[in-house]
Amino acid sequence: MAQLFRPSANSLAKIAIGGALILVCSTIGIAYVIDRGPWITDVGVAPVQPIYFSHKHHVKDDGIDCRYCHSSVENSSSAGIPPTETCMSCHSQIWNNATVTEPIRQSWATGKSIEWTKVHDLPDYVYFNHSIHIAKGVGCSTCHGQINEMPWVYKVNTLYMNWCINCHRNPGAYLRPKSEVFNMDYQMPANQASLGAQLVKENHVQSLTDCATCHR
Amino acid sequence: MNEITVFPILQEQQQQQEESTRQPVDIGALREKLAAGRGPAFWRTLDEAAETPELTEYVEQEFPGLSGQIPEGVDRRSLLKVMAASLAMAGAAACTKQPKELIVPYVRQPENVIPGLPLFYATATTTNGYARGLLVESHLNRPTKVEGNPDHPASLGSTTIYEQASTLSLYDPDRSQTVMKEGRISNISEFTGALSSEAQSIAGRKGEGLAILTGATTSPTLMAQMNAILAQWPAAKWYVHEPGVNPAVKSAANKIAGKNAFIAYDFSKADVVVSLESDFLNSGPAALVYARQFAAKRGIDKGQEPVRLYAIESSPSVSGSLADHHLAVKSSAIPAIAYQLAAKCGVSAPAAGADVPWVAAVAADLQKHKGSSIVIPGEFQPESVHLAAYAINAALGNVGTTVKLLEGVEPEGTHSLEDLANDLNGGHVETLLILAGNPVYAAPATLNFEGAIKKARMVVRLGQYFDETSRWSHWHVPEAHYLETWSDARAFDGTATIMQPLIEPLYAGKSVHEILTILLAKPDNSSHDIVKANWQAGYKGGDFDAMWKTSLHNGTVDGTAAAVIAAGPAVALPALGTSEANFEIVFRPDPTVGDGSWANNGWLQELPKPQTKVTWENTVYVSTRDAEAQKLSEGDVVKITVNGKSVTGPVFVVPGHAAGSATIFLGYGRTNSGHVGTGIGYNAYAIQDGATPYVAVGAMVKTGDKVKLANTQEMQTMADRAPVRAAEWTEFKEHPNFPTAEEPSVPKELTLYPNQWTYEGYKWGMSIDLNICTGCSACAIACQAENNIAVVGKDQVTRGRHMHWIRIDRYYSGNLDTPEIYNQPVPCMHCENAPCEVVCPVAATVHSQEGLNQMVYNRCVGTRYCSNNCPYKVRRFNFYLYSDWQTESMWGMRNPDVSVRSRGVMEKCSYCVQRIQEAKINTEKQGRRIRDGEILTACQQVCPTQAISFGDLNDPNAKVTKQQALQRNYGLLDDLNTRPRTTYLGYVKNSNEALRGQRG
Amino acid sequence: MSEVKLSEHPEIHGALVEFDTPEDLIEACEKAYSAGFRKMDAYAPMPVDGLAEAIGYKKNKVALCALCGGIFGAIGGFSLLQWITNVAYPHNVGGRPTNSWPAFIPITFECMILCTALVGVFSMLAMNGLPQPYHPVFNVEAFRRASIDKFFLCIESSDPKFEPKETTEFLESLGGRGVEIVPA
Amino acid sequence: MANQLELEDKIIPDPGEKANIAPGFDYASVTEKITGVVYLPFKKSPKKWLVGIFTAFCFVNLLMFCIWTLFIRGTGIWGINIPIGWGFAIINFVWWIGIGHAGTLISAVLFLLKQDWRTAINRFSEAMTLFAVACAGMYPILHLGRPWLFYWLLPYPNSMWLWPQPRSPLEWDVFAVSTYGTVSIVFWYVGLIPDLATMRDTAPDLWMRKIYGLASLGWRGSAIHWHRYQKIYLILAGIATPLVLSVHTIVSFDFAVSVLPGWHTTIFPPYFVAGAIYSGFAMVLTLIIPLRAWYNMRDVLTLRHIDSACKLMLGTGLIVAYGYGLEAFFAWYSGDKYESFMYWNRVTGPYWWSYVLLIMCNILIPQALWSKKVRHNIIAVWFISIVVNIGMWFERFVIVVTSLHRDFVPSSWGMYTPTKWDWGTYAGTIGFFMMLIFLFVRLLPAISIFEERETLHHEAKHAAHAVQEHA
Repeated sequence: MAQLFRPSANSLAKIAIGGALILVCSTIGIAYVIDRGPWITDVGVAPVQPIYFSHKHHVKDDGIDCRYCHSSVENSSSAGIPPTETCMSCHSQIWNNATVTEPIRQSWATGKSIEWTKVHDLPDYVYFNHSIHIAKGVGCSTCHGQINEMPWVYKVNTLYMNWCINCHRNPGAYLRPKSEVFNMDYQMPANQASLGAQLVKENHVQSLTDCATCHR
Repeated sequence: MNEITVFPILQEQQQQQEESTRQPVDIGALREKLAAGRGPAFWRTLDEAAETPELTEYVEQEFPGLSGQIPEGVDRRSLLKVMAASLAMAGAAACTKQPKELIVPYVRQPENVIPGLPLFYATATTTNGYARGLLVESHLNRPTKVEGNPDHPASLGSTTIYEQASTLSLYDPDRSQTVMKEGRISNISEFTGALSSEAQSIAGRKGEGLAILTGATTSPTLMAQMNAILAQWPAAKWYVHEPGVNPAVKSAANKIAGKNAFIAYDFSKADVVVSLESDFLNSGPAALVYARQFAAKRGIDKGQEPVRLYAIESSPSVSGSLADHHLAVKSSAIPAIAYQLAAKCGVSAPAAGADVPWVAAVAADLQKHKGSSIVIPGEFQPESVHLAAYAINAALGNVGTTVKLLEGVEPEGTHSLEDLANDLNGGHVETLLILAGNPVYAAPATLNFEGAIKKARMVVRLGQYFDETSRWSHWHVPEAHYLETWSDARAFDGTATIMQPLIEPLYAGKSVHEILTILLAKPDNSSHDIVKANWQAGYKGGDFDAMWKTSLHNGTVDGTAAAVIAAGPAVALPALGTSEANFEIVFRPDPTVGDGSWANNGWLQELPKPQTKVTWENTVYVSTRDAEAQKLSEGDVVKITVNGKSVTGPVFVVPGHAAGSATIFLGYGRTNSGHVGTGIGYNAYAIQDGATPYVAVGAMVKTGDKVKLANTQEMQTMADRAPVRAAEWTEFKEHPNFPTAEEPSVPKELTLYPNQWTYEGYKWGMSIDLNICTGCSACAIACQAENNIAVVGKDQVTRGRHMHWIRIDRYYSGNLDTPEIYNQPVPCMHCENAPCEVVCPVAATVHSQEGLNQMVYNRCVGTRYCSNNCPYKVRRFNFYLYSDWQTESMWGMRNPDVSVRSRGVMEKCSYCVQRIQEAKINTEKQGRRIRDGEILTACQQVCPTQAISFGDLNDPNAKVTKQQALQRNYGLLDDLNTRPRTTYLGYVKNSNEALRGQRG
Repeated sequence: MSEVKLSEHPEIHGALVEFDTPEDLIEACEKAYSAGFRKMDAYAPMPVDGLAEAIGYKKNKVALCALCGGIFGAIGGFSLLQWITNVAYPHNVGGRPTNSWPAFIPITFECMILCTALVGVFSMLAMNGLPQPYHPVFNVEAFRRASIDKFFLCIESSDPKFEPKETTEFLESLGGRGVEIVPA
Repeated sequence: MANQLELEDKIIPDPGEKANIAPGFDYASVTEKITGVVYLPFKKSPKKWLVGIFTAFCFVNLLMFCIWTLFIRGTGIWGINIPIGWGFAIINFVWWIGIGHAGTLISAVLFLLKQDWRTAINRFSEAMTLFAVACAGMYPILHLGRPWLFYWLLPYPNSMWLWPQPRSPLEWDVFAVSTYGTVSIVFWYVGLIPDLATMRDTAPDLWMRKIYGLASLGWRGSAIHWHRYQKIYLILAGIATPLVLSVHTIVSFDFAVSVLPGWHTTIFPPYFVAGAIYSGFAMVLTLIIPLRAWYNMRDVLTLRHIDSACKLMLGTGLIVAYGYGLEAFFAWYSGDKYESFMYWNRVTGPYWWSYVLLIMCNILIPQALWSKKVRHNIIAVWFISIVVNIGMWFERFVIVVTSLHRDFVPSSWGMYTPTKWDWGTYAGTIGFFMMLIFLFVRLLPAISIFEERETLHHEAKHAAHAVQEHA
């Protein structure tokens, strides 16, 4: 009988099978990479803020303590975003007619809040509490990175659940002495292992991986 | 001629009213009021509040399908639904990008307001004029939860269902939002002008024709203002109307004392209590105190004999459900019984009817307990019963020990609603100020108040809703909610509380003080000024500001308690008329929506009524005998007729209800009550007779129609099972372990699996004492308020989809006429071997290290397998999007510490895990363990009798540990080896041998 | 030793003969085999017992592959579950131990079945060199009925003993019909 | 090639209960007979087929509408509530899965048992299995509160570090049903390959030949291929048999693993499997009886097949009856108050009618099959097969609803009333199923051709032997 297919069909058939497999795998792979990449996680992406406010300048150059602005970080779930008042406490004196600080004066005059864009944003069903982490010796920079080096603040961690769990399973690996919590340039010592173990004991740090720790 | 002008307006009024209710509230304004609410901790709720497109999208990505569905019948959101579904599909694509969210900090951050830390303020609310002290939780100046004030003599830390539900009323979008002049939107200054000029003419008439109608009140400031007005205009008249209050109570007390007085009881000293149809544990200004004292006396675990309660009532009340002996008689027969009892206790009483043998035994028991017994008359019984009860107490020497006469704190010389109706009809009223209540709806039909009100030239109405009365008023002024304004009130024992606002009025509401001050020609005084000035004027001591501050802080004003007074000359008991009716109709305020003022409160509407578990409508309670006679079954519609007027309503056959009597309930059949309360149930006021308002001769006829009741519990008996385990006091003394005597609990080692889980840290557990649970349902509604539990509506309840995390099961046993009544609150049992967890395919419900049965909404995919496999059926499922994500004003109400659930997820009691976590964080920061009593679950905190205790089972001194160690402790269905963490204490009743068996 | 002569008749795939019944075919195959032919194939529209053996086919590895698949599936499935419950995220589920092995049996079993089937079938196809839409034998018009009602024997040119002429004669001697040279 | 189907008016007689196939068939004509159905020009399709597939298509649209509404509004549109958290969705899931068991059983178990009569119906019932499983597979996803998150039931690495919970029978279902689906497809396709080759070589026009050619993977009937083919076919049959048992066992675990009286019982696995086969054969009969009439195939789908299927139904039906009996016995013998109440409630409670229907349809009526007369009365058999299908649906209804609606705590007892959406979805899946069946008989050989050839071959052999012994 006459052939229905050319000899090449044989190789084509086999290539098609292989190709299909490769296609499926690569699609999954690419999707995964995108999902974990900055486009989705915003890691390393600094959003534009209403005011060109440089943490680098205020923290590193001027040496202002975190708690001067984020005043409730030690006793509340929320670190607190400074009210315009706080800005004005300095900027009524210095740079009090610079264009950069104009929005502050605007807000102060009109009583209208400055609307910042949220950088570190957890889903609504996640209940995070700053104060307890501070109390147990988790440094600011452990999660937020070296803010003091950031002109525009950006996320250095995904804040995904697996990232949280990673520390909650083994807090010792990330703890620092309470005195160092607000030290932005803190580097983990070589003996972190032993230090961590000791801090865990001293500060009664537990490994909390219950759902209800964060989800209520 | 007024009718003529009013009538055409009405059409517009209705339209206007509908529009104004349809218009969404001005969230801008709300935001202004809530300026504080812009703090960071608020991101969660407020940005929901700011429902930006980004948010909706964001919400979709985090809770796909969130805005997916709301209960059937609401069409205006269909677009949203479609959107939701498509977004939901989008949500399926695992990787989704978080949208931009804003942080809106303060401009000037108020003192002591710290984002993320709630503040508690002491204030009070009034029920029928009497104060109940509260502590109100405020998140960034939004009141979110009401608790009782432990230091307040009328609260002791507990509340009733109404205080709990009041937060929902505060944020109710149906509240009237603008001043209305003859149905058209007006403004407050225009009104002030109008009333001021009216004041001129009133002054000209020396107050002639000025009528002021208020509710029952104990507010010193209000009384001062009224007195000032009456002083400057002697001809003006003050009328008081409170549909839920029987004036006989007051008049009897006054007669006995010979002056303004209040009769208070002390149950902490009572061994025998006879209730003449009194619901003393659940209603009345001192109910919470009585409940606490009664429960303490009923405690049996220290070996003392518990108090014995005889309940004589026509239909089983909340208090009656704890009675050791229960006599079901017609309400109209109770005066006679009271007199018989009086006679048997040595009071000279006119002969009254045939002897009821039962009474003799009760009298004997009372005689045995002279000085340590109480005969308490019913709130809705005539004066004769109150006089008789006091006489009996006096004869038994209870006065001074268990019964006290206190100085009255209510105003004297006020007039009644009947007087007002007469004056109106007589044309004596030109200007009518209705400062409380809703008389057009809530007046006995015989007064025809709707007709009367039209006779006044100017009717000013202050009210939270544009309701039936507002429609007939020339001026309607939105009233400020008690959480929005300054005022003051006194408790039953005289203790005064200065009520402070938690939030600026959401809808520019005015307080009664601010209206009256216009008549006093000081229109600009704010409530704060008025109240403070009044206290300052009356203050004798030194530093007023210090006193003011401490009073606000404590929620009570020192040295305001009323003095105990001596009785006046003994009052002879009046002869009884031919009281007992052949067939009587008993009128009572509804167990949940009261006299109708709560009709628009979804929580109260959906709260199962204590006796029947029916929601969303009022039924007609009939006895089993009358039901048999007329072949009535649940849901059969009957026609109730009282002298010519009639209403129709569905019956509910109540075991233990008196034969020849039907109980109907006020508070329903509202025609202008907003989206929730309008047009459900029948209006009992429509057949109420002003002469005999609480019990009337009437008739009941079956119509043949049948309706399906939204009933959350269909099975009435325990079906040969023993969810509730009860014993006689005598048995209990021999077998303290009676609950587990028959079915000993399963040995712990009886398992295939080695138990690898030891709960070393905290080990949470709960114990519920069935012996003192009255079934008042405060726990259910407190839970709803604390945990953002959604209201699902009548249709969904009818389909068996109500959402309460803690339900109060009610079982009958014994005979039909006088059955035993048991209440059993059922929250999640947090079983250690939880059947629900094993069957969840996505680990959305798992155990915590502390033994909590955690339900993780955001992981749940909604297989409902857990609920099927839960032997206690305590799990609740969001079949639709029940949580209201659309109504702006509701966003402010939610508890920011609890996720608002989306469609398609399971939810259930969490032991108030948010409170546990908060306590743990605080104590961890202080480096110590949580102390017993430091965590109170919402249900535990509100419980008037303290029947619920919660705590750490690893703490040997914790109350819960001790209770679970008691021998009458048992676990529900623990023969399934689920090892529940919530256990019960068996029910022990202390019946009188002489009557044993007669109570059934 | 086959590869030695492969290139001898590149234009020819082999010689094909047609039979009416499977019995004739088997007989012919045995003859051809005893005549020393090795590189040949028999075609039938349905499985015929003994046919493959007749042309000298012995070891069938499909079963072995399937077995390996099954073992892999079972072990893989069970260890996945153990890893999930003990390592990845240990939960207290209803008081059951993290290693609730009895509960893991159903899934383990299903994984075993699934892998057995897939590995088995794919190995079968692979060994058969399928898919192979083009094959020289299709060049022969009569071969169309190989999938309907006729039975064929084809001695391939790669066989060392293959000589177009002799082989054709030999095939004719087998009593078959319509002997044809199959062009490659 | 005179196409048998052109003489459709002339009814071809049934060769009776002894014959697997009418006499006079040879390899070629049986091929022609079976492929003829597929090659029949569209215009010549039987009216009944056209009407049937159109009706089915309408129901598929109904299904789509119901699913759309479900996704927009939520599972609340169904009659489910607390306590009855599972309703039609799970009832239908189990029902379809049950039906889906006959195929694999016939092709696998009967193959292992060398039941030659299976050849005529195995291809068809395998197809039926696939379609039934497709219908069944829909429900577990649809019944989720948040169906778009169904993939959370699959073990895949995610940013939450969360995995499925493998103690849950629902998780077992995920694996069981997907495995069953996959293996059934593979089994079915492997069986199809040689016939696809046949169609490649016999199809009337070129594009058909090319399509079938691709599908047949270039099968050419080489002896060695056949050898490996038979081996894997045997293996597949070998593993499909325990698989088919395991699948319905696991489905029964959905109930048996729970604590509910009426669910928590050890009899479930065997009696579910028996029930599955029971309903499966019923469905096979329900479908092939009309088909063999429409396509005039009484000569290949003979009384023999129907007769044997009836006997199997009778047998499995009795096992099911035994199951019901044991449930009653347990209720009494266990002395457990919840168990005994559950059973009492089943029989006398508000859903007593469903239990009565169940007994009628599954136990009483099918007993008629004892009589040869009934077994040989095609109409009667067809009627009974439908009755059994209904009965088996009610079995699941009784198990799901009557056990849930009154369990342990009397206060939370409730009632279940299906809504129009429940019925719509159910009818929709039936339509979906029928449409697939109609397409199948039109596009693929509904009877395994090469196995029919084998049958002919064997019968020829037997005949030869007989002759020899005679001599």
